Amino acid sequence: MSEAMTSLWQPRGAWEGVARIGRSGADAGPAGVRLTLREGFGLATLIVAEGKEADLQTALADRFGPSLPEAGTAILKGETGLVWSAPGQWLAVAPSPRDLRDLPETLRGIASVTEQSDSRALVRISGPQARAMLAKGVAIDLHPRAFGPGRVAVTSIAHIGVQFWQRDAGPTYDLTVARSFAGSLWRWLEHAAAEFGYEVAASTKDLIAIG
Amino acid sequence: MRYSLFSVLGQALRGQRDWTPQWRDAAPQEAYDVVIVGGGGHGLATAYYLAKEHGITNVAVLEKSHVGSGNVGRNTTIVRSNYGLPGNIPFYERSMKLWEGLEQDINYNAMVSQRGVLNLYHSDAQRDAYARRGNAMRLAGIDSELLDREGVRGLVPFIDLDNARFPVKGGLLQRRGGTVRHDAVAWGYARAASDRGVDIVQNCAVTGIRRENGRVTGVETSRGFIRAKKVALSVAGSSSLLAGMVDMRLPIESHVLQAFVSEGVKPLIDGVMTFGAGHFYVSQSDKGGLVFGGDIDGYNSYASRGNLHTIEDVMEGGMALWPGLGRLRLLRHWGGIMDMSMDGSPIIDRTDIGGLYLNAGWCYGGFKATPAAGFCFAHLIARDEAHADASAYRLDRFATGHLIDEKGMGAQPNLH
Amino acid sequence: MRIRCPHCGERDNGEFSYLGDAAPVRPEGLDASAAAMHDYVYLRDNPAGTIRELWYHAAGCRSWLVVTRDTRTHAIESVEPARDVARARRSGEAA
Amino acid sequence: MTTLALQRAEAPASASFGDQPFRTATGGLIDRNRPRDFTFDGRRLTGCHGDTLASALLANGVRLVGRSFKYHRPRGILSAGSEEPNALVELRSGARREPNTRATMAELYEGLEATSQNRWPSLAVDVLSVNALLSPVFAAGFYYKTFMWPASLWEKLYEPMIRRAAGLGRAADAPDPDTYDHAHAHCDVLVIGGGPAGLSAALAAGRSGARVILVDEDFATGGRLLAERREIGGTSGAEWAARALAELESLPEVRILPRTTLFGVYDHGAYGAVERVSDHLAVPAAYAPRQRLWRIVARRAVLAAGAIERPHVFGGNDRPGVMLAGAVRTYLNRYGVLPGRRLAVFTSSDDGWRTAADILAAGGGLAAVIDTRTTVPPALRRMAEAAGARVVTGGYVAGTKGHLGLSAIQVVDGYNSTETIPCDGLAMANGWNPIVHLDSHLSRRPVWNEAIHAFVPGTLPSGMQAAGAAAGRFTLAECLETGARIGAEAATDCGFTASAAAAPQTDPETVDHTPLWRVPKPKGKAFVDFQNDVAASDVELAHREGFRAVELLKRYTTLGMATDQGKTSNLAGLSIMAELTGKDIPSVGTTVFRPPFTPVAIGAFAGHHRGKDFRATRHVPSHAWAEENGAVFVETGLWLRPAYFPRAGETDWLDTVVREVETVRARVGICDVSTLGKIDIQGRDALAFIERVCANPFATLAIGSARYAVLLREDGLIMDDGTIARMGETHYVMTASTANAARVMQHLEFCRQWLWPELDVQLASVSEQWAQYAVAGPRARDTLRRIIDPGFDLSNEAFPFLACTDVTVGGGIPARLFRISFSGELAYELAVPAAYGDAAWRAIMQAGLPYGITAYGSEALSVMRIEKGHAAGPEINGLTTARDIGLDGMLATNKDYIGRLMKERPALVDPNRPVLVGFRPVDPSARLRAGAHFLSLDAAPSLEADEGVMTSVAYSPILKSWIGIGLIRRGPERHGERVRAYDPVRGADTEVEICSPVFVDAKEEKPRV
Repeated sequence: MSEAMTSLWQPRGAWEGVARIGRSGADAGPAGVRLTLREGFGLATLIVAEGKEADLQTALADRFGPSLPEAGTAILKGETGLVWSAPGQWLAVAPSPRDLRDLPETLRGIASVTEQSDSRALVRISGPQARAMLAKGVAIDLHPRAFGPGRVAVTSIAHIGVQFWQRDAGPTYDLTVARSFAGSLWRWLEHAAAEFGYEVAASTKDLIAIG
Repeated sequence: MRYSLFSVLGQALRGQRDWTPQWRDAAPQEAYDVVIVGGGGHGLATAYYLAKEHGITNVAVLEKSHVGSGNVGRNTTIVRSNYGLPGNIPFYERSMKLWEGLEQDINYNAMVSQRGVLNLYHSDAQRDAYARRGNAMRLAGIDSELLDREGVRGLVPFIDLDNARFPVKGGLLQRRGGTVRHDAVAWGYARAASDRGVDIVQNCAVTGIRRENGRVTGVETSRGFIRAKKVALSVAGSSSLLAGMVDMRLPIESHVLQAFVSEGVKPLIDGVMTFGAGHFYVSQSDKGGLVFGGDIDGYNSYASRGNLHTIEDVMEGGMALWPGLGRLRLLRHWGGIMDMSMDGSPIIDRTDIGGLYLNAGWCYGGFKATPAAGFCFAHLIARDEAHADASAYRLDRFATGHLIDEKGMGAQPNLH
Repeated sequence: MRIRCPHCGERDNGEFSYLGDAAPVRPEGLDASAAAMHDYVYLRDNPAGTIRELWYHAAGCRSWLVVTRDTRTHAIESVEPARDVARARRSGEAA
Repeated sequence: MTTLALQRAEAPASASFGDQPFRTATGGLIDRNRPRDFTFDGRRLTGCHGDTLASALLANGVRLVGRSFKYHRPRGILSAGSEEPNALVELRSGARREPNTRATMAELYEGLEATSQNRWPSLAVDVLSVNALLSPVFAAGFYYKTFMWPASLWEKLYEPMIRRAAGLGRAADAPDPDTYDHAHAHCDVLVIGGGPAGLSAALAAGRSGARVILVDEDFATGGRLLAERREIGGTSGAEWAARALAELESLPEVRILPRTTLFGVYDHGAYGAVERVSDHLAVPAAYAPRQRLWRIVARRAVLAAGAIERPHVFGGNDRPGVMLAGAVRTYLNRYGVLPGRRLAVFTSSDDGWRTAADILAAGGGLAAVIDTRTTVPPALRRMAEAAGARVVTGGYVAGTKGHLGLSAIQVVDGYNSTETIPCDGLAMANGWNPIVHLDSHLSRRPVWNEAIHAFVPGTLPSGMQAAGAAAGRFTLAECLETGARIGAEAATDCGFTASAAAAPQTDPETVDHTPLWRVPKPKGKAFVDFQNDVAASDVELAHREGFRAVELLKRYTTLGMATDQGKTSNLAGLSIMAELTGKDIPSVGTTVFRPPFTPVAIGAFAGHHRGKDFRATRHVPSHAWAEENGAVFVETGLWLRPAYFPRAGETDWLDTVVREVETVRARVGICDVSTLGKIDIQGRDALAFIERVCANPFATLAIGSARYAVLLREDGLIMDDGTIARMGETHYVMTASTANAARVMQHLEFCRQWLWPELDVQLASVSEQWAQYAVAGPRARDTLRRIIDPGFDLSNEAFPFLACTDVTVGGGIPARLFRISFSGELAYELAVPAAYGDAAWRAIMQAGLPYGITAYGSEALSVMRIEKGHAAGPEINGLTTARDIGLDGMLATNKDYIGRLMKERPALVDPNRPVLVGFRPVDPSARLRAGAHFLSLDAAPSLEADEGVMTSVAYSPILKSWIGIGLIRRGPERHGERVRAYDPVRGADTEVEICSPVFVDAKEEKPRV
């Protein structure tokens, strides 16, 4: 293979051609919503085999902590963790797909592992109006009494399936959507955030900021 | 009194004093040749045609509430015969022909209004499916036209032809389709049947069906037992409940379908229009309200009301197709209970029980079918053989595989 | 309408898709009769009252659920994972 | 009643403020320092901030506001709230025109434009007011008896005439320029209504820490406290409301939504509300929505929506100037407006006397008080008489006089003698009806309360309780008490510690009333339903003709069917029917009120979902390249797929498609097939599972091989087809068609979870993870050799037809390679991680350059599959069996699978069923079209002669003619026979020859080389 061919093989971000970096919407005062575009993360679906839940828990303990997250919850350390998705099913999250490459082998016979790193677009939502903005789209209760850090929901926004989890009490949410829907979900995000004013940032900057 | 401009003018001078009840509010007699259960459009039409076509007048129509209190008064008033399958085509065209002469026949202005029914298509595949249907209609001698974009633009210039999520590419038009003032159909048939001697018994709920030796002998009602040689069930929405009284299970589920009406406004749209890429169809009543609907809510229900999810779905369809609707206001929404059958088509048939006849499974096609359903059901009851136009509506077709599935969705009622 | 998914919590009914009565049991195996299959596929009690029915949490955890609901009032009595109900039924059959 | 506290009248204010002749000099809750200019029918007028359009019109002496629906009678302002039936206007203009807008609800803003409706040429001179003269003819239901002859004139003459005359305002004739928002809210206690009961309830619940939402349809919170001169705890009612509001605003878990109408109650504690975010502005602020639809989920709700006053039914009760007494007080006290110079009061209630006192307090002239009751406390009589008013007890108003507005009333006294009393306004006080609408949205019926002569909430939807006037508790003290109590109970039910504070002291009041349902001998038409012009005589006619059940009455006369849903008319209609039938009111029935409570803009329901945002658009991984290269796209479900890729010089879509097909058949092409559903099936029982869901056998499928798969529905018809590839011992990948991907996944989950829960199977959709490209054509292998990382043997021997494997591309990027062919050529499908989809596409285009590669779209794909006779969507349409499309040979015979039994039903195996074959036009230049029906050459067109249908057609570049596939009776037996492809809707009738559906490479050699 020629050098020219190799240089062609660059990944294309799910938000590329969809989101525009910068400040938009109502411009009085600070932005109410901050949207940080995430790229390059790793995702894998883990589905436990019949009767192997305890084995799975043991196998994953070193990496993700001693217990599997219960329904509707996530266990996250920084950018790594397990996010509940369905009964017997979790999403393993990592900074890079490489971090999850060993899982199929590690979990052979215990769980089916399906690489999903490219299947979703992920946006981090924060800012003083993050909760109000999200409440425009999701029909579940986001009040701190009902949904706090570590909570996960698989639901839909604007007829589009999403999965999101709350990272901190800020609140900060990580919202994922199937890659082919990224453009339409973004249209909704812009619509919902416009009255609050919003700032779109690229992920690298944000990761550095978070340190 | 015969209805005419002259009688109305005459009564105008007399303070409208001489009008009498449009139908007799009969008390039930002990026995009838035929008892029809259900005083909706179909039941009343059946009684009328039994009397008119077959001379059978010792007939009672039993209605648990009042005349026309079911789906005949809750629908979106559309009539059309634009079906695609041979089992349906002759039947709905029979109905359309009966609509066309109905008012003169029963001397009642039901406002049969043939302002056209337009089904929009949004892709080549949908166009071909409509061509298939339109051609089938033409084979049966029914009017149908396949319009391109410009044809559609000429008819409904206000819709979003160009910037919509699913751009409109054309439409299938049946000019003879249209709307009918729904309540008036029930009242008109009630009056005409009553005039021919049929007893219309209101506030009479059927609570049981008596059988002896595999034959019906009559019905138990809230007003006592009524003997009958033949019992005809015409209670769409509740068919399973009545059938359950004789231990029959039907290929039917009851589902709620919502309908909507906007505030009255000056004329916006002349005929009926159906969105092909969402759940939305619309017409405008003579009073000015837009009458519209969409998909069923999708779950079994006997509660005549639906939920917000479906309401939003329908309004979204409306706005997607017709963005000028935004500021027009929804006035009312309500629900009706549909007999959703397993292939989306109705049943007009005898049952295994002698003298018990079934007219059921209309899904949301029941209103347009009213005259033909009455006509064909009366034929079946009177002669004990199916009318040719309704011969496909057999109860055993699910066992034999002679399905009439216009949408191709299979044995799942909420998908039809 | 709000349905309380045993896994996801209470959600709007728009997140779910409906199949129908959970009572009919599929006749399994090569010995099953066409008549039994006909009844399974086509005949329904369609009660005005309590029904156990199958819903799919399509926009959520993709679980099939058995919802016990009153068709006259829409009041929901219980929501169970269909898989649990099916397993219980299968073990009942085995016993 | 002697304790009526309203004699604490302020010094009579002299009328007139600025250029608003009917504005009192002082008083009211309007801001006199903020004048608001507006126009009505082009006339420039001025009101104040805090006015409604109605109060501003009245302040300017405008009484005539609209024309009625049927008789075009002049109409004014009846009420001061959302129940208004008469004062409907077109608000704004152009694309923002809003017909039928209630002037009583429209908040005045600078530059407001209002236009009267349903009149021509002008409001004062309306030609169709001739209808009023014909009213003896136009009785209820007259149209059911006429316009029948001749039948043909209905659509041509009668109906267009009726349609033009009917309707009310004109809808905007351009797309709505504003946006609408949606939001979800959740709370412990939802309080509906911001009057004394609602505020008390919200306070009691909110103080406990419960999450409370208070919705109020008014722009100013306080309900009737703003409209009455009342005292609570020594301060004015309005002041008390302001303090309550301030406290509520200070509570962190309380959300107050003014300008928000709770329009509907839905199952399980779900509520719909619409917030008029920007309707009080000429144009919404930048980025602000016009309205916001709230979907509220509440554990408990307090219904504190208040009550609606009942008009009297008497002759000419619709004349502009005749008003509800409560509305008169609202205009006097809240807006500082005198609804007339000399006002009369017609009362069956103590409220009438309160009104008289308020008129005097505001400096208005009191012409008369007519009480239908016989005894009136002397003090009140003295008060009225001292002001120069005529007082009649035991009498009634029989009729009214005036041209375009009230000039006098005709009063019948207790001795049946009639007198005419000049006045320019009349206040009607006939008792109140609790707002039971919301209770009935869940099919509950209200119950009759004889003590207050009104329906009150019956069994409420679970979790809802009524308080205050909505519960029939009309006194202010009761409103405060029940509100606080029920608010506290609701919070307690939600687990909070709440108690109702002691209700503050209010000034004394009485609410006695004895309603008069209609006057005995009206002079002129006595209206029951103002907006729909239903008079008492129409109710009589309905009774005469047998329309006695309440629903029949409603439908026959249209009573209660106007935009106000009969808020002021339903009970009057019922009561008259009760009188006529000799029954009591509850036996006649109750009308079921449907949602919404007041009409809601369709745009608000749709929210974001309009135009391009109606539904999501899914983009394929190669979308960016396709756009850059001028692809023409086609909608396939939610997907936007490239249909074809025109090049310079190609003028017709067919040129392009032919070029794409020819290139694939001769060289190589690439097509994005990522829209297919892709499902990873894993687990110990994966094979057993596949065997049960697929109709063809898979037991022999080796690792590294793929096979066509057909899925049936349980009813035996085809659900979908695709391929299953075995990637490992217990790992399979299934594809589903684009259209059915979601449905197949749901079906598989159904099988896994419900039918066979004992199987160890894991299903994961990988549709989005993999970008999948078909690389097809004789040079496909050469092209892919430059893509797959070195070391992989692509030779036919090493990787034969129907092989599959994991590979890497681009230097280690994991990929999947399948040797499957939809085109009939040597073909592969390469799946790469979606992020590399764009790169892979570009790399393949570059790798194929030496071979003359083309991108091809769904059109060329379709041409090639038709040339190969492959069934797709038009054939697998839910109506066909495997046998119908020629697949019966591949079905398994020795396993149980979904659909096995039902596909054998007699009609489905009838040899006469239409079966898939090919068709070629006898004239090679003739065009074929899908949707044509087949007829024998000698048959006359008829349904009976119909033999089948053409399902798919294409122009075949190889055969240089149009070809088609379709279903025709006994097709396979009839190769060589000619039939007509009859297509009258497109004016075509083409002779075609039946042939094999496989038009190219019948021996299937090309994909195997």
